[in-house]
Amino acid sequence: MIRPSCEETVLLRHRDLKHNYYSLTFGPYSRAKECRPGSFIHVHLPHTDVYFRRAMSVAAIDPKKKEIEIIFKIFGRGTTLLSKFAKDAKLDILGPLGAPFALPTKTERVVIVAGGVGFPPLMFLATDLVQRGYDPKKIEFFYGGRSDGDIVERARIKKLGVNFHVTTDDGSLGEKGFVTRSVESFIKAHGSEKLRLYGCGPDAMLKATNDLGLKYELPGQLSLEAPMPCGIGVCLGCVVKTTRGDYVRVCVEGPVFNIGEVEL
Amino acid sequence: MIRPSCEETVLLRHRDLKHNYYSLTFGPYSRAKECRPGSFIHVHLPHTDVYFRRAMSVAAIDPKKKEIEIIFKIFGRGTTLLSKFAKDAKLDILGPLGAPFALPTKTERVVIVAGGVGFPPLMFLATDLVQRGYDPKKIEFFYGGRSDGDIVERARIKKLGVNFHVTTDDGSLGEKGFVTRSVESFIKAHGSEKLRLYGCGPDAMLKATNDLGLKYELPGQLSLEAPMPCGIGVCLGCVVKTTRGDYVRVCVEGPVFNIGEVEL
Amino acid sequence: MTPDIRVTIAGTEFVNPIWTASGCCGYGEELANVFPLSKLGALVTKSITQKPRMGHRPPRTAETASGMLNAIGLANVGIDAFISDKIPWLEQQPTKIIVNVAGSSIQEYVNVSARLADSPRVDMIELNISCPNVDKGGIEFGVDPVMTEKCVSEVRRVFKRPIIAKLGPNVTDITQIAKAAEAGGADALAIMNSAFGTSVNIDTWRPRLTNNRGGLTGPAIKPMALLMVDVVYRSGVKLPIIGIGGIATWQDVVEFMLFGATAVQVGTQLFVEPDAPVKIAAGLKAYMKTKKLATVADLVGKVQRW
Amino acid sequence: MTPDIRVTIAGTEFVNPIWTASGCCGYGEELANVFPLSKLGALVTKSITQKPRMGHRPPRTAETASGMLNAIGLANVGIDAFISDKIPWLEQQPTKIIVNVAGSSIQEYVNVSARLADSPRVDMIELNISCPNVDKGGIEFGVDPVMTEKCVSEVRRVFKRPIIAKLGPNVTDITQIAKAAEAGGADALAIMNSAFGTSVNIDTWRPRLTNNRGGLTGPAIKPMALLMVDVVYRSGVKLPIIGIGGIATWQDVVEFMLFGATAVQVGTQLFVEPDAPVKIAAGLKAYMKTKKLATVADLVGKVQRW
Ligand SMILES: Cc1cc2nc3c(=O)[nH]c(=O)nc-3n(C[C@H](O)[C@H](O)[C@H](O)COP(=O)(O)OP(=O)(O)OC[C@H]3O[C@@H](n4cnc5c(N)ncnc54)[C@H](O)[C@@H]3O)c2cc1C
Ligand SMILES: Cc1cc2nc3c(=O)[nH]c(=O)nc-3n(C[C@H](O)[C@H](O)[C@H](O)COP(=O)(O)OP(=O)(O)OC[C@H]3O[C@@H](n4cnc5c(N)ncnc54)[C@H](O)[C@@H]3O)c2cc1C
Ligand SMILES: Cc1cc2nc3c(=O)[nH]c(=O)nc-3n(C[C@H](O)[C@H](O)[C@H](O)COP(=O)(O)O)c2cc1C
Ligand SMILES: Cc1cc2nc3c(=O)[nH]c(=O)nc-3n(C[C@H](O)[C@H](O)[C@H](O)COP(=O)(O)O)c2cc1C
Ligand code: FES
Ligand code: FES
Repeated sequence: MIRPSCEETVLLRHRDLKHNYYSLTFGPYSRAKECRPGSFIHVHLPHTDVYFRRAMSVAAIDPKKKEIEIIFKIFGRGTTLLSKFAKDAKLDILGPLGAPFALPTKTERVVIVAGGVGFPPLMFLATDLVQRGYDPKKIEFFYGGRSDGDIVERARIKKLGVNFHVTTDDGSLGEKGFVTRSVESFIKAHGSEKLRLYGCGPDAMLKATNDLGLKYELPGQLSLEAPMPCGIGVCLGCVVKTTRGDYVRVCVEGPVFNIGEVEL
Repeated sequence: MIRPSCEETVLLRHRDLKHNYYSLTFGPYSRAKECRPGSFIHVHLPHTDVYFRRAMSVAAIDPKKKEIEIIFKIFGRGTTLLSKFAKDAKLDILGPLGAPFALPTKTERVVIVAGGVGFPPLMFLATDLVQRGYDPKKIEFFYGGRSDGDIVERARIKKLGVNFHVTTDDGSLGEKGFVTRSVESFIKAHGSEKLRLYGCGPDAMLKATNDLGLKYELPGQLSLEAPMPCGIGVCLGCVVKTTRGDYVRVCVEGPVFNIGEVEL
Repeated sequence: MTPDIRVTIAGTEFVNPIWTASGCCGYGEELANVFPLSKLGALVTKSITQKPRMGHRPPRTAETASGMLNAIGLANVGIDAFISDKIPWLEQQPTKIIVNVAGSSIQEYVNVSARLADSPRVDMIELNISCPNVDKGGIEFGVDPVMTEKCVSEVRRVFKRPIIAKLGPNVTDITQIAKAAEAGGADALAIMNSAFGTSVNIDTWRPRLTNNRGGLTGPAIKPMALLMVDVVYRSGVKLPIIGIGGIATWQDVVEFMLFGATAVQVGTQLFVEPDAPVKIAAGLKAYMKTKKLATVADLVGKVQRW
Repeated sequence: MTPDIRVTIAGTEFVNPIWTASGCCGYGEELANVFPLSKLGALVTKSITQKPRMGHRPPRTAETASGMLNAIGLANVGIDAFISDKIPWLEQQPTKIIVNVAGSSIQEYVNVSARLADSPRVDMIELNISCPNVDKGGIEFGVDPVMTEKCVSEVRRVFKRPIIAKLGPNVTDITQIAKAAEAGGADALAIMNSAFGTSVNIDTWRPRLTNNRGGLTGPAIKPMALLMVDVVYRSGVKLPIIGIGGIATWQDVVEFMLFGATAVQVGTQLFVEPDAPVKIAAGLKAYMKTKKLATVADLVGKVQRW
């Protein structure tokens, strides 16, 4: 069982990825190496008029330097204020939180479906798999966004040596169209055997990915978002309905759920 | 009649004066040259969890560069957060506010009594008088604080050429004792004729200064503080009782009041 | 096409639904130095009582999380000085003038209102039957349906132009009070006045207000005010509602209107942002353009309940 | 000499006056992973009802200025599963255990409480007669003195250890309810439950909660909660008061105690700062040292009214 804790860390690097995307790296963070792909942290915004913490998937860790990175897009007030913290700011982080992704077996081919701001935990997953010795050529990294500005950190993905497929809704980068259409083409071309899906992104994309999984009977997991007052399971505010009909907490039972497990 | 306005200005200089004192200079501020000694501004703390503006006396202006300076000591949350804004931060300023000091006649000798954080408007007053051609040798600048850390910007006062008298409660700088004791010694030595008192500082010091004024029948003025929700006269929150028995607004009828005018 | 943000309440047309709240804009003079009052739907004066009132001893206000406590104590110049000193200036102003009336007896409400009836530029009066700051004061009316109806109907007899009844949140069931005000002949409801609260200085152990308690206002109370508006709007009461409580942005105004407010009043936010009404009106217009709404009335009560 | 922050309520001694509030700490397991529960005066569980309840459809929460709205809908495992799955773990915990009980009929309160009477490690029960989220639920009790007294006295018959009655702010006069709870045989009062509020998404025009309204909690409501405690403390009601509402810091706790609370509960702040109770207890001790107070009881009710 994970024992989350609050810890003050320092904002070491603040990178403007343009088009309202930012990367922040914090450290030293004593729990860095306990963060797994799919884990998230709950970031406090000190002195601001935003009361709740904000949940952020871990995008990368450096276990030696005890650093963690998050990547986010400005959406509302919370992310706006988060983007304004400057280098050396001290922020309190609650973590590590959530149930991470289950790893594939070595014989499986991994199909990653990242939509827009759902990219960070999947970059972490791909990085982690490659570092664990998983053959990058058996990882298909599909990354879709509205337009080219929504496709960030391309060089980092390419460097992993994975098969990288970019789509944009407006065709400004990569293939034009929804990412899940490309994924389906791939499944059709490749055959559905020994494929494992991982997805994170906007609701519609999650639903389409879930549907693909069900249609082609693929195992896999999706990482969900929900408004999260506490992040540790005590408020029951973040629940999602399972296909069994009960509610489960996205922050504890999730954010990672199996395909077919929850209603989308 | 003054027409206050809200204006976004940039924090141009942020100086740590040590011992929890700070100097912030804002500009360009279109209303800078309308600020008089005793005027104050109402500073908004954007994005913070402090809801109200904070009133700050104008400590100096540069009418050509359209800059204004404030000097404050960290007291509570408002001033703590204000001290944290970094150079280039944008802050909204409401001003100019309040009724400024009345100027002395050329034949009067000016006795300035500054206590701790009451110093800023009086530095402005002394600077302004000297700039207007008032003989610096006819200005007695008494500046008292708890200890030497409370006596800031000494070089600036000295540079004005005024007669500068420092007192500290603990004797760590200048004469030991309350500033008003030194002032009384001066009055006794000099005689009370043609003296005009100006005071700003903590309540006890204001009261003692007021008492001196009454005792020696000196004309003069005091600048008061009060919790100030609006600063423009609409909330009636900042009132002080006059010796006539009614309430007046510190933000509009004040912050500068004549000696003997208000109950202290 | 520029969106039409005019609203009509009790036959009176307002240039926009953004008014200032009583006690937060004095008698208008100071605000007129900050922005032209023609930008305002209406100005609602500080509560006027029969006699002048000095108000409570300071401290009268205290800051709280996203809000404030106040116990000004209905400080005001009294109806005589109001009519002689304030009305002539107010009559010149290019906005609707609403005078807020308070009292500690029904007779006082009637007397003050009768005097205001003689000033035709007083477009409406707003009865403060819910002031939390006066011990032997308005508060008894505002929590008692019988007294509420009586107060409104007696004032009705002496003041023929529109009457707004201003209700407070500190009751078990606000719809009862709203219905009583309607039965008494009110033309509109202002919802809501301050909530109650207190705070103590932990160094001195003294309450932060000499009145020991005060009215809680500002963004902190907005969710409560929205609910009060929602509940009254759906209660069968037919009167137009003026929403008040914690409004700081145009987004807040949209929320109030969706829940059923025809107009709103901005209070505490004026202290932080004296020109808030101007910014809010502009934001509201821009929102209407985005949402392709021709008139602001298209928002009123349009919340889609689950 | 280290200050003594133990408190005694209804004959039960607590290591400190800092408890967690119902619905904000689950059944304790998650919090026990964050800090040792021995640091806590008491843990108050989520409301338990007779049958398991799934709770409302999400979204169930919305952020507001210095606070939040929630309509969880009393989601809980029900008394059977609570006794079989949760009690065994709770019995091992090094803190006092208070089980919060809710129901939609007096019989339900009685049934749930009777079951809890069999678990001696349930030190106290807290009757949630003021939940704002259940349509046909507790709320009727909490605003009606007669029902309040009846509910408490019927539970009294089946549960012999201390009973806390938890009151809400949404009434005209909370002292009536407090007196009714006292008459019914309550041993202590918890003041207060959430206020009411709502909010709407201005893009979708949907209320932010599927329940359309919810309970307003967090620092925003602290001034209201302090006043409720103050009013009841001075009303002649003899019962000890547990203060709740917007507590985030040790300073807040001092405020509540000065107004008459013997202990407090931390709710919403746990979401922001799960170890808040630990920090608060440390801050309280440091404050008592500065103020040279030997025992925390020296603070209770010591506000110096003007
Ligand atoms: C497990 C998890 C991981 C996340 N990882 C990332 C990430 O890596 N990068 C990123 O950009 N964003 C991430 N998010 C979303 C992020 O937490 C922000 O809350 C969300 O983008 C809303 O932005 P905001 O705070 O600026 O919006 P605001 O308008 O300030 O606030 C939105 C409010 O609604 C709630 N809310 C509404 N929608 C969501 C949502 N989808 N998720 C969370 N809260 C919501 C929030 O709790 C908050 O109270 C994640 C969310 C979760 C739950
Ligand atoms: C006309 C005027 C001029 C001022 N000029 C200066 C100046 O030049 N330098 C300086 O350091 N300070 C000045 N102050 C005081 C300053 O405005 C701060 O509010 C005060 O120091 C409280 O600090 P804080 O905001 O950190 O305290 P917080 O604890 O954050 O807040 C204190 C709260 O109490 C109120 N309050 C309590 N005491 C005072 C007080 N004495 N003055 C104002 N509000 C108070 C505030 O409105 C606020 O709501 C001035 C005040 C006034 C009214
Ligand atoms: C300082 C202050 C003084 C007030 N005085 C009055 C008053 O005299 N009469 C009245 O009806 N309401 C008065 N109110 C209540 C406001 O009109 C308004 O109903 C309340 O503040 C809620 O709105 P807000 O949150 O926008 O401030 C006062 C409020 C404040 C903050
Ligand atoms: C998410 C949430 C769930 C709650 N559930 C319950 C509950 O089940 N029973 C109850 O008596 N109070 C419940 N409450 C109310 C709290 O116990 C507390 O009275 C209220 O939140 C005020 O305190 P706070 O401002 O510290 O949160 C809940 C509050 C929140 C925020
Ligand atoms: S966020 Fe509180 S239970 Fe998940
Ligand atoms: S601060 Fe509002 S009247 Fe002076």
